Amino acid sequence: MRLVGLYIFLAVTIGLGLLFPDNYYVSVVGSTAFFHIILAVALNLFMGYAGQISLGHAAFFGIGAYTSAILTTRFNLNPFVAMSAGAMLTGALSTLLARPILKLKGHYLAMATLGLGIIVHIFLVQEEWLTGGPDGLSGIPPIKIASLVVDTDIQWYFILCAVSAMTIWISLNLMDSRMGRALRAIHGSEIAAEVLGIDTASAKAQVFVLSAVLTSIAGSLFVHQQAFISPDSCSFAFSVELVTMVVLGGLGSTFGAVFGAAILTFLPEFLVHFEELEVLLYGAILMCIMIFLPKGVFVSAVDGVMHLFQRRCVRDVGSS
Amino acid sequence: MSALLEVNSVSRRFGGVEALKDITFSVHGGEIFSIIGPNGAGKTTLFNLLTGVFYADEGSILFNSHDITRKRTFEIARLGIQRTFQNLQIFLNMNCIENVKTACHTRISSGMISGCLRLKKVIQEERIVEKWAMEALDFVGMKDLALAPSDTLPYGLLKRLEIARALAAKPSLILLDEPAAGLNDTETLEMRHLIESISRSGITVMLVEHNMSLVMEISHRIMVLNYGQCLKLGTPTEVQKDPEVIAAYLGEAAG
Amino acid sequence: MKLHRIVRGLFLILFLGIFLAPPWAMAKRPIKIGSFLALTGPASFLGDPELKTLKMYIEEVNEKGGIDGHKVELIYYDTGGKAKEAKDIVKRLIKKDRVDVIVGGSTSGTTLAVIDIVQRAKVPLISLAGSIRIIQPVKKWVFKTPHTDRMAAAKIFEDMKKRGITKVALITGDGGFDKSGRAQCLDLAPKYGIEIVADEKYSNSDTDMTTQLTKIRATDAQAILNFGFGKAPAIVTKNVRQLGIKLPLYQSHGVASKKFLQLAGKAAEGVRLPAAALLVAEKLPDSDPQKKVLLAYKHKYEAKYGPVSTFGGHAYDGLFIALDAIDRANSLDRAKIRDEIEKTKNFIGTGGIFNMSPTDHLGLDLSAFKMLEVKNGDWTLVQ
Amino acid sequence: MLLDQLIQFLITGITIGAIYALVGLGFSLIYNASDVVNFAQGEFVMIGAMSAIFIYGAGVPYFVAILIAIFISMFVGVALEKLAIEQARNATVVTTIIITIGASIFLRGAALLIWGKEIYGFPSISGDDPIKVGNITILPQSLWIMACTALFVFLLRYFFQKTLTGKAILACSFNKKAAYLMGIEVKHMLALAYGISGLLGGIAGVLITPITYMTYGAGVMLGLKGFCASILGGMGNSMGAVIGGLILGIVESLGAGFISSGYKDAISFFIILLVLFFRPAGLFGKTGVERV
Repeated sequence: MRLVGLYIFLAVTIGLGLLFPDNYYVSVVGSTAFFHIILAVALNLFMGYAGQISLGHAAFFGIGAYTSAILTTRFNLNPFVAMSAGAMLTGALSTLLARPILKLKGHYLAMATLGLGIIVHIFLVQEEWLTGGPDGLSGIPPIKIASLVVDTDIQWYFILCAVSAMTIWISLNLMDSRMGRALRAIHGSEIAAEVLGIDTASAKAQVFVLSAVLTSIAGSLFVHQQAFISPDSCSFAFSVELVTMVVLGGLGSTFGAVFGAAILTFLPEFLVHFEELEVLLYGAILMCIMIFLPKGVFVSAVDGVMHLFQRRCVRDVGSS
Repeated sequence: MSALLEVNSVSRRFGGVEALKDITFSVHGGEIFSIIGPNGAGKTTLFNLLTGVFYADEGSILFNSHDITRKRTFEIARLGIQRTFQNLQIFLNMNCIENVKTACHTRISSGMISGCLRLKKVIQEERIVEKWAMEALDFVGMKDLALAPSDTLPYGLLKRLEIARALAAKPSLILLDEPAAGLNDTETLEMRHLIESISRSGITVMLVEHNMSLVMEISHRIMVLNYGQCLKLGTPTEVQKDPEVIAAYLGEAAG
Repeated sequence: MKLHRIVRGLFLILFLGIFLAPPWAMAKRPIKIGSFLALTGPASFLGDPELKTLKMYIEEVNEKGGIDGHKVELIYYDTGGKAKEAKDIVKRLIKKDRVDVIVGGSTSGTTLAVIDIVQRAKVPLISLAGSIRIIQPVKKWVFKTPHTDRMAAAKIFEDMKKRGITKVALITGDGGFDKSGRAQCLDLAPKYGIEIVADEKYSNSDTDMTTQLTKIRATDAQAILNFGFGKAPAIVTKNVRQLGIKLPLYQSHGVASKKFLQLAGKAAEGVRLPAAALLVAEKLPDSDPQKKVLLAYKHKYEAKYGPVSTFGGHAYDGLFIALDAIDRANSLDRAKIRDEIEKTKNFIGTGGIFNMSPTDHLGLDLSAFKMLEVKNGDWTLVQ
Repeated sequence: MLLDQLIQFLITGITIGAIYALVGLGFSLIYNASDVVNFAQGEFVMIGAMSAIFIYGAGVPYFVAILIAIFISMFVGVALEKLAIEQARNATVVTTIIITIGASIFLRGAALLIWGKEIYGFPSISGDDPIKVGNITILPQSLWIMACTALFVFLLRYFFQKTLTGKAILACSFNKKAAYLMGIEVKHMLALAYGISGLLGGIAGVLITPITYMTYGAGVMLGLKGFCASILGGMGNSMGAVIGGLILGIVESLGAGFISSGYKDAISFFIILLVLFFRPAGLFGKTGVERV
């Protein structure tokens, strides 16, 4: 019951992959959607569960991506070793920064994470000897699983599908566990969480690191799938896009993040037909969704279904 | 009777205002100890000092012979002090039972990684937490509302939910900040029974409350605060008879 | 209330869904030219004339009956100048739209990002971007039409050498074009006996560069070289005059459009830059083989859209190199088209006379570049 | 020589800083009135500038064009409040952030449709001939920018401290319900705050375009810098935003001048981070105490 959403997710995505392996919207856009799902679910751990905000997650994505890119092209390291190195580097950096940054709240936290993201981005642009500058790095080798070289779109589709499912599984697990509740408690009321014996500073730091490391792993995968990385894949705009996904789907809900990521991946694909109107429509749709469904598309839908039933139930007991 | 909580000459200032001035008292295990006083007398500030939300400028606080004067909030909670809030601090993003389960934080130990991977230990913990949480909800009479989202509950139920949450942490001392405020007569009566049954179950209760009849009827001892100073400390009868208290507080409130 | 909201939300989505249904309709087998251009974002001043040119000439070709009876169809998308978008778009062009040849990539970043894809999918790509890294080392399926940044640097240094300048202050932005140009300058300078005495940078969204130029003023530079595009070089040009710096100012081919003259105004007087002959078409001697082509393009474009830039010209070159190759190949087989593109000889374009070969996928030499100077608010040829 | 350089750097820094200050002031104003961080603030700047360019281009006299343009961006501000923010009154902070981000994308899209992708310039108020003092030069437009910023900071201060309407807006920021009960039309006050904020943006746009040119997408970076300025000074503190903007501009200029021009933005963000680590509510912000 707890994982029923995950099963539906797997059934739908695997079904699509098997039925339309060569369809552009499935194999190419679908793969991008999986990346966004991984990233949005990871960010939702930090934003939706713990109620914090990060406008700098693209930085962790970039660190993972560039570490993998550099280690595999320059030092011929195994992609999985490089990926772990990227994850460790991100882990170390986020651990170091977690305490001072997470002391900040609200807009100040947004500012600090935004600053962090931009500093990393500037570094990637300026240090051409290491990162290739604005044109980025290319020729990154594909990953190999056993003796299978993963380099077609549909192979990636299934791999990313598996990783997304894993991320969703992790997120759902965490929700119903000691630390997951602690995080959501911080979201609800930080002071009450402390009073219940939750070391909120440590819990926030832990989830920040967890979210950052998952983001970094997604970055590493991205670099192998794309065989290319440049700084605009990890820009401030991308950080904002990730936040938008999480909020659009429904803050705090794992499947909200999944829906938000899917919507924002497919929306531009359709808006492309409007040419010059694209930007305008994108902004308008974003605004409309948030105005009319402020809790997010997925959460509002679920709420709507549950609402009548719940209210009746409360009324009955409340008056007894 | 040994003292569970000892407060020695505690003072706290906010800017130029002395919110608490040289307060000394002790609370014995098992009693219901009430603090009364007009608005702004420093009652909630005292609770905040006891739970480490603020620190005392001077003086010391001992709980179960641990010095908690400079301990952080969550460390104090782990030693066994729980509280409720004057402005409810329910986790509105969770349903009732999740609110209560959260309070079992200190009674279990799994970390974030094991939670993510849902190791065997977590599954076992979840089973027992579920049981504890239901017990606590049952205790406040909200068993049937376990799965109700907390943001749909009426005020009175939220007050009880907050108490259930505090109880689920298995405290030895519980601080209730105006539990009857905003409740109607029936609800106040229910609250009174609830407080008494908490006390009966062996938990020491400290109570800040404006409802005088409730305070006078259930308290073992009462401390009267006025402008941050202790005006009187004694049994309800002693307090009621004290002329200074009557002048400063009861005169207008009980009249 | 809640339900009401959701119903409203659903209507919104339905409403959009109806309008968003992609136009599936398709005619019988036309030649499909795919393109991915920076139509929005900071590089949109490149993509904009490129798209206009492509549309205009494809229309003309179709009016004349197409190529061997095939109509030509243009399928294009906006990259916003972003590499990730470009990759997805090129995959879409290849997988979904099944184009025969791709003309595009306004910026080097977007082109470099898609090279792997076109190489693997075996689709000919004619890029409209500057970086030398696109064609060096040679990639089987990748060609380009604009002069390289290395050629621009060489042309500038050649001119400096003629004027006896040996100490140069470099100032560049943080875009791909700027960075790549800067690298070529630093690499080439010693070969021309030129010393780079300052290497200042700015961000392309900056509003003011006087700080960097103040630093440059304090060096013993004899000339300033600004490699960049967009509004930044115009700001640099203005700031140079504002600070009263009398040194010769060189710009790159990144500003080769009328727009630069408008923006920088009086400050642009005396600025030199290497550019394709298009900007000075009228001033070329009649004997110049390019003159006819240039004037034709210029008149056609200006009649419809206003002042030409060399950027649109690159698209013209790319489009006709591709169409000529298809014509010669007499087939829509991508491999044959590629072979014919590589065999392009004596193609007179707006950028110069192209002679491609298996080792040279650009086919232009330094002579294709003219050194221009701004005089009285217009381009003039430096002899 | 070094002193000349330093002064030149400072002039540049103060000019840029004054612009950041104007944008930051807009952030601060809206935050004060409605607790919303308006990420479309940069687009107000862009719209003001673009309108001025086109109205002037259509043959309308210079100052009239500027006035109309400022009025247009003010109108856009009010429209944003009425059509978007007011409709989503119960939205959480993050949701309103996304709404304003959506609004900024929408406005950019609209500008793209109306004005295209070109880069535009606009004539200065009083010519482009720099004023020279020894080795130091300054554009008349820079002086105009500084003067106008100072003027509007002063006017705003007066407005909030001395006029009833100004005080009413402030009252809304402290406690909406109480303000409403006192008979203040909260809705109108919010719209007014957005309007003033749009006006400030429009002024900033008109003032900087002669120096920096304008494109439909230029609002993003300006908005970001304005946000930095208001955070640095302490969100909601108007003077803080102004000082924050000036500090930001000067840090950028000195960073580019003395440390590294490539890393100048990184340097200013680093400074902001450093400030926040020691003062979690900005330089002049109050750390709120939560009542429980």
